[in-house]
Amino acid sequence: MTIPILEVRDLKKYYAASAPFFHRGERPVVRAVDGVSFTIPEGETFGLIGESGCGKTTTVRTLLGLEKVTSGTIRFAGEEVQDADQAGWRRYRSSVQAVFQDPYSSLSPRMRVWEIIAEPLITAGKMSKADIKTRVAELLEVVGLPNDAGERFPHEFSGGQRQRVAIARGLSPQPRLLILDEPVSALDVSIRAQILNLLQALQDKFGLSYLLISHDLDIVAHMCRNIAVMYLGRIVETGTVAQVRDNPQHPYAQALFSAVLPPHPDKIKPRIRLTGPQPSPLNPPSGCRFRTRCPVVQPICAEIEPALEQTRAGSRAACLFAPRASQEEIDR
Amino acid sequence: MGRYILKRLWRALITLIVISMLIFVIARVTGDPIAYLAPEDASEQELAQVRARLGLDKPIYVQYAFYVGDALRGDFGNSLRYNRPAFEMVLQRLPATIQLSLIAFIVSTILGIMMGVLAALRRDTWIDGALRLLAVLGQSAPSFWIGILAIMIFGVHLQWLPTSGRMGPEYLILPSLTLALFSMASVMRLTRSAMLETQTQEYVKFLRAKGVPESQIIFKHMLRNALVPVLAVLGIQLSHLVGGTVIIEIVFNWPGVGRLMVEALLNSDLPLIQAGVMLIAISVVLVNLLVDLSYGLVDPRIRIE
Amino acid sequence: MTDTNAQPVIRVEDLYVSLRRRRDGATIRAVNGVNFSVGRGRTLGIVGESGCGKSTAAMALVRLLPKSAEVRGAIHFDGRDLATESQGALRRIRGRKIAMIFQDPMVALDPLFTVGDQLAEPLREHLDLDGEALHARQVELLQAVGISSPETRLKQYPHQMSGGMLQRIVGAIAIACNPELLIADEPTTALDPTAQAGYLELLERLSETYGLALIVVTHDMGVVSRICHDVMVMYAGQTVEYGPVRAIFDQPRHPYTQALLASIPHAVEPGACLPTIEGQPPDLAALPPGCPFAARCPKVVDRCRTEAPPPVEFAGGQRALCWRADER
Amino acid sequence: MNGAIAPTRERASPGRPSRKGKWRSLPWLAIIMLAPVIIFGICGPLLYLHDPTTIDLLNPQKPPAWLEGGSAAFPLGTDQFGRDLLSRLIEGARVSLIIALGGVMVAALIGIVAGMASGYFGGLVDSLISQAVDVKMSLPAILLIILIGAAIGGGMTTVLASIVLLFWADYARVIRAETLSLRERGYVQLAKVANASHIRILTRHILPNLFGTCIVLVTLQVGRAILIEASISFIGLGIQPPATAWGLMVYEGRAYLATAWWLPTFSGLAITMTVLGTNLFGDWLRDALDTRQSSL
Repeated sequence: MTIPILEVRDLKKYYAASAPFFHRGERPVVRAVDGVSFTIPEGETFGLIGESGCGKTTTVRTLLGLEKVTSGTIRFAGEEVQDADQAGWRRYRSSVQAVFQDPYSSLSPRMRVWEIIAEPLITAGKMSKADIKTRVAELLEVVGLPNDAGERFPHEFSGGQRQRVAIARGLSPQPRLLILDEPVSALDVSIRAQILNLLQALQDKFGLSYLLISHDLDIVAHMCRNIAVMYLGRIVETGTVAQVRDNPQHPYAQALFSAVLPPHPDKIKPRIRLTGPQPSPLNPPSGCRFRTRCPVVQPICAEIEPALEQTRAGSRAACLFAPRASQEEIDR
Repeated sequence: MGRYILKRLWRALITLIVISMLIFVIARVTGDPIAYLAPEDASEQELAQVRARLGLDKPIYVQYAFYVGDALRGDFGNSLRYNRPAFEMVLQRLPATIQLSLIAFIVSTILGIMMGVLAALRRDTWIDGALRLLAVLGQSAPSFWIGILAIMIFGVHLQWLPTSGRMGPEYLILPSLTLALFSMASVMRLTRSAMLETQTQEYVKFLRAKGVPESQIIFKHMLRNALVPVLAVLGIQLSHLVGGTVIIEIVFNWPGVGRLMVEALLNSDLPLIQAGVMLIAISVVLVNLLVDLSYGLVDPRIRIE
Repeated sequence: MTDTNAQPVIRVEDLYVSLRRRRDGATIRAVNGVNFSVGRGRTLGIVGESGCGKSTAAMALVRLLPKSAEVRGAIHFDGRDLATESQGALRRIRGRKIAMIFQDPMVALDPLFTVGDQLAEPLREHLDLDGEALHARQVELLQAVGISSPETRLKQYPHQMSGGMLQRIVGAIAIACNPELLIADEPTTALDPTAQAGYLELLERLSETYGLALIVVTHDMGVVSRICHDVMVMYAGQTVEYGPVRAIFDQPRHPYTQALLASIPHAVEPGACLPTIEGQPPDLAALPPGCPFAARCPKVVDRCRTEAPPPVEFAGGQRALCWRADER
Repeated sequence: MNGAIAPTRERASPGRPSRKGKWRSLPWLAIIMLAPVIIFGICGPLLYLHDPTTIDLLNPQKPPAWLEGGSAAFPLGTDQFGRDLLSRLIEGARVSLIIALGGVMVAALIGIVAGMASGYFGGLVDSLISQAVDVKMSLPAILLIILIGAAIGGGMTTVLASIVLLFWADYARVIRAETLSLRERGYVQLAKVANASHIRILTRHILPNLFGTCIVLVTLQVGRAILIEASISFIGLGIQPPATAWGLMVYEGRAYLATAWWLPTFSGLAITMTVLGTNLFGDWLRDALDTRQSSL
């Protein structure tokens, strides 16, 4: 078996919330990410979906080392990185890069494009300036930007072009994994397709692996093989796109996919309505976290916290009432 | 709201502690207090006695504690020049200063807000231009100079208004208006930009879509929202004003704490300076606190936590 | 036309809007000759990419535009021409007969006033309601949009409410005076999928229940397919294609519409290459002669670059602005 | 289409507005007001008609040249000791400029470093600095000046110390807030992912983006510093005679209101014009650089 490029096990990230003024006892804790596990095989695209506040951004931040992990393991190409020393993180980060949503705030406005792209190389300090310039020229070519783009500033480019610059920068240290956090949400539909095509082509060309974070289910379905649905800091269902999108087992995943806008007026599906507001990660419900909004909730859901288990449909879902796969189905 | 109040109280307390420490340190830096507390021909032994009596032989933090204790009782010692309790002297002068700055505060706030609203509503017209020029002028001309010009014009030349002293209400007009000018300019500029800022808000667009009359949008919604940031700086404006009285009192011969302190400064009358600074600091901090608390009345996001 | 009713609620003819660009004072031709109509209980989607003039066209109906804006054409509504009405008269129509909602319900309400107060404003202003009658209507409205315990909700401030609740409050304000037309400008852009679906459903329900004519401005073809009956595709200020939603989704006639529909990832095999539209839209301050889409059009012929294409009509009320629209 | 690897080159958005309007949009009023101050400030001694400190008891309180009794030798008249007012104003320009610029620069340096450290690192550093800024904000400036005056007496040092102590907090406050928001920007996060050191992030990503704010603040503060200097000199804690400064000249002229109105008038006018010039210039800069700042 080949070693997966990224293996996340039981990742947790808690923040201390600001306590009331004369608060006694333990400080309240925001459970932004609360036990997330997934695996990305080398060369594949894995999609993480969920709505705002579900913890996907925090997951990204911990994976990039921008936040310290509370507990759990992050294994990159077989090596544990979460407790690595500074040198270890540096090495890891040269193999993992990111592209963020907003093409306006992700490029330093007062830096020339070539320096933005070259920054990971400059900080590594291993290349001469001439080599760096050559590499930048190569990268501009790869992402489809004109040669003279390097001498210009970000404000001279359109949104789609900026996202190309951001991708070129992500590629510059020759990473193996690229984390794409809503990479096309800020772009117009026609530009969106260009960027998605570019990402696909780069994956083929360099054998990259992607972790794609998005709330746009169409895009995730288009790009990914495997996906995971997050709700309130947890993964509630995971499996292949075909399994999870076409036959979701967890009630939240069902509701989420039923809310997807139809590609054609003839394909309008009945929507599963969620009641009530999303609970705060400061004080998540006992038992199943989704129970306060679940359309099929039972009393027992408040007591037992469901784990991700193999369902008959092939995906793994965290719901007590999702039809389980029998032992032989699992073995098969 | 409770938490907000506690935070503000905490800040007020810290401010007072810091200022008291500053005063204490400066009093020690400027020389051995013994020098002016003991007779000039005192012997070493007598000096030591005085030191012991005043606690000056104790560690510095004990001395500070004594000092705070005395200050809390209103004991700053006697004025070196007048040989009367400094605290009393300052207290006597305080009403004049408060009167002056309070009137200036009211005038500058009301006029400033009105002018700011007007300028914002008439944006890019000559009215806006004139008001903005007036504001930047108000922030550029030194108050003592404006005061002197006012004396020259209204006092010496036209002889309309008294220019010196504090006898009747007419004596207040020139000093309070001069004092108000700078603050009024700041309030006006802030109000103007806050009003313009609210204009771009989504809820204003929605109000227009609801067909709410423009006057109601402006005076009910935009003005109240614009007042939130204005209110936030009124406390700072007030300390500017109280500070400004020092200079205005000199120009107009106003018998307030400010003039007393400047005189004390020129006479190196340290107890008087200490008492004056402490009392002014306390009143400023208190009024600041009041202004901060009134914030909650306007903004429900603070009132209801 | 496509309307089932003989008399549309609103009918727009040859609408032109020009604006002054603040940056360089250039004149922007934001809307260039737009025609459409919406009937009772019908929903029109105005769709296009950023800067195509779709919002300007919608806002021009009630003339909520910057002062520099110039509006030409005819806007027939309620027996008058809104294009020539005074701002005062328009104000009495806004919120009364034509209601509007915008992008994000979270910021649509003034944070310093209670929900009840803001719901009362149009009722007081347009219907002269007061006291008991006002209160009864407020409660009735909140119930109509599905808010439980309306009495307590009325006394709360926007920051005390969840996003879903605010959506419904905004909906209640919009229907407060029983309007005939509701304009929703990018109503779901800032929202999550489930919130978006909920909001669209609410709009659909309100439109059906009260027989509203609904105009939805959006950049998302999915929104159009979800709730619209008719669609108007805009590009560079022009209506490039117009017609019933099904007809256009089944057989788009304009190359731009075709490209828009094709670039939705759903339309192709997962992982396959998505069709793209090359280039960028033209600068609205310097529109080229001929068809504005010519520079990006895969079907461009010489004529497109010099002569403006005429509208080509098809069966069922579909029409497209293209020289080659009737080619298959 | 296989526009993937070699996709179209989108047209770059049109650049900045044309250069044509640039000359017209310069703040000419401010430049006209500031030019003499800067020229006098730099080459003052070369332009004296008379030595500013030479007492000439033959020509006391001479009115300006255009009034009856004035003489062309003393264009703006003389003071009670017969010293030439214009020469003294020029000398005052030098003093004001040195103090204002020097004080503001030192304050800016301290404040920017403190603000960046406070906003970027947070934690204890931030708590301490924020608390100090808070205390400064809620105290009238004059109290600090009086305390400093009480501690070290009058003179140039008092003025400089006051300006630095009063102004550093303004920089710290504004820069801290900006740094806090810059810190969360995508490019700072990505710089961390690119293994950039704190020093690199602070100097290459944060500082360059604070530049506009700093420039605007410095400009506006120079005006305020001139005002503060004048006020301090006016209450007698600033520049001591026989040296001179504008504030001191107003103070001295005040005694001769009835007989020599030009003495306080022209020196005050000089202060007002200079401060007005810097304020207008600062406002223009703020708009031109589009930095968001409260107008305080």
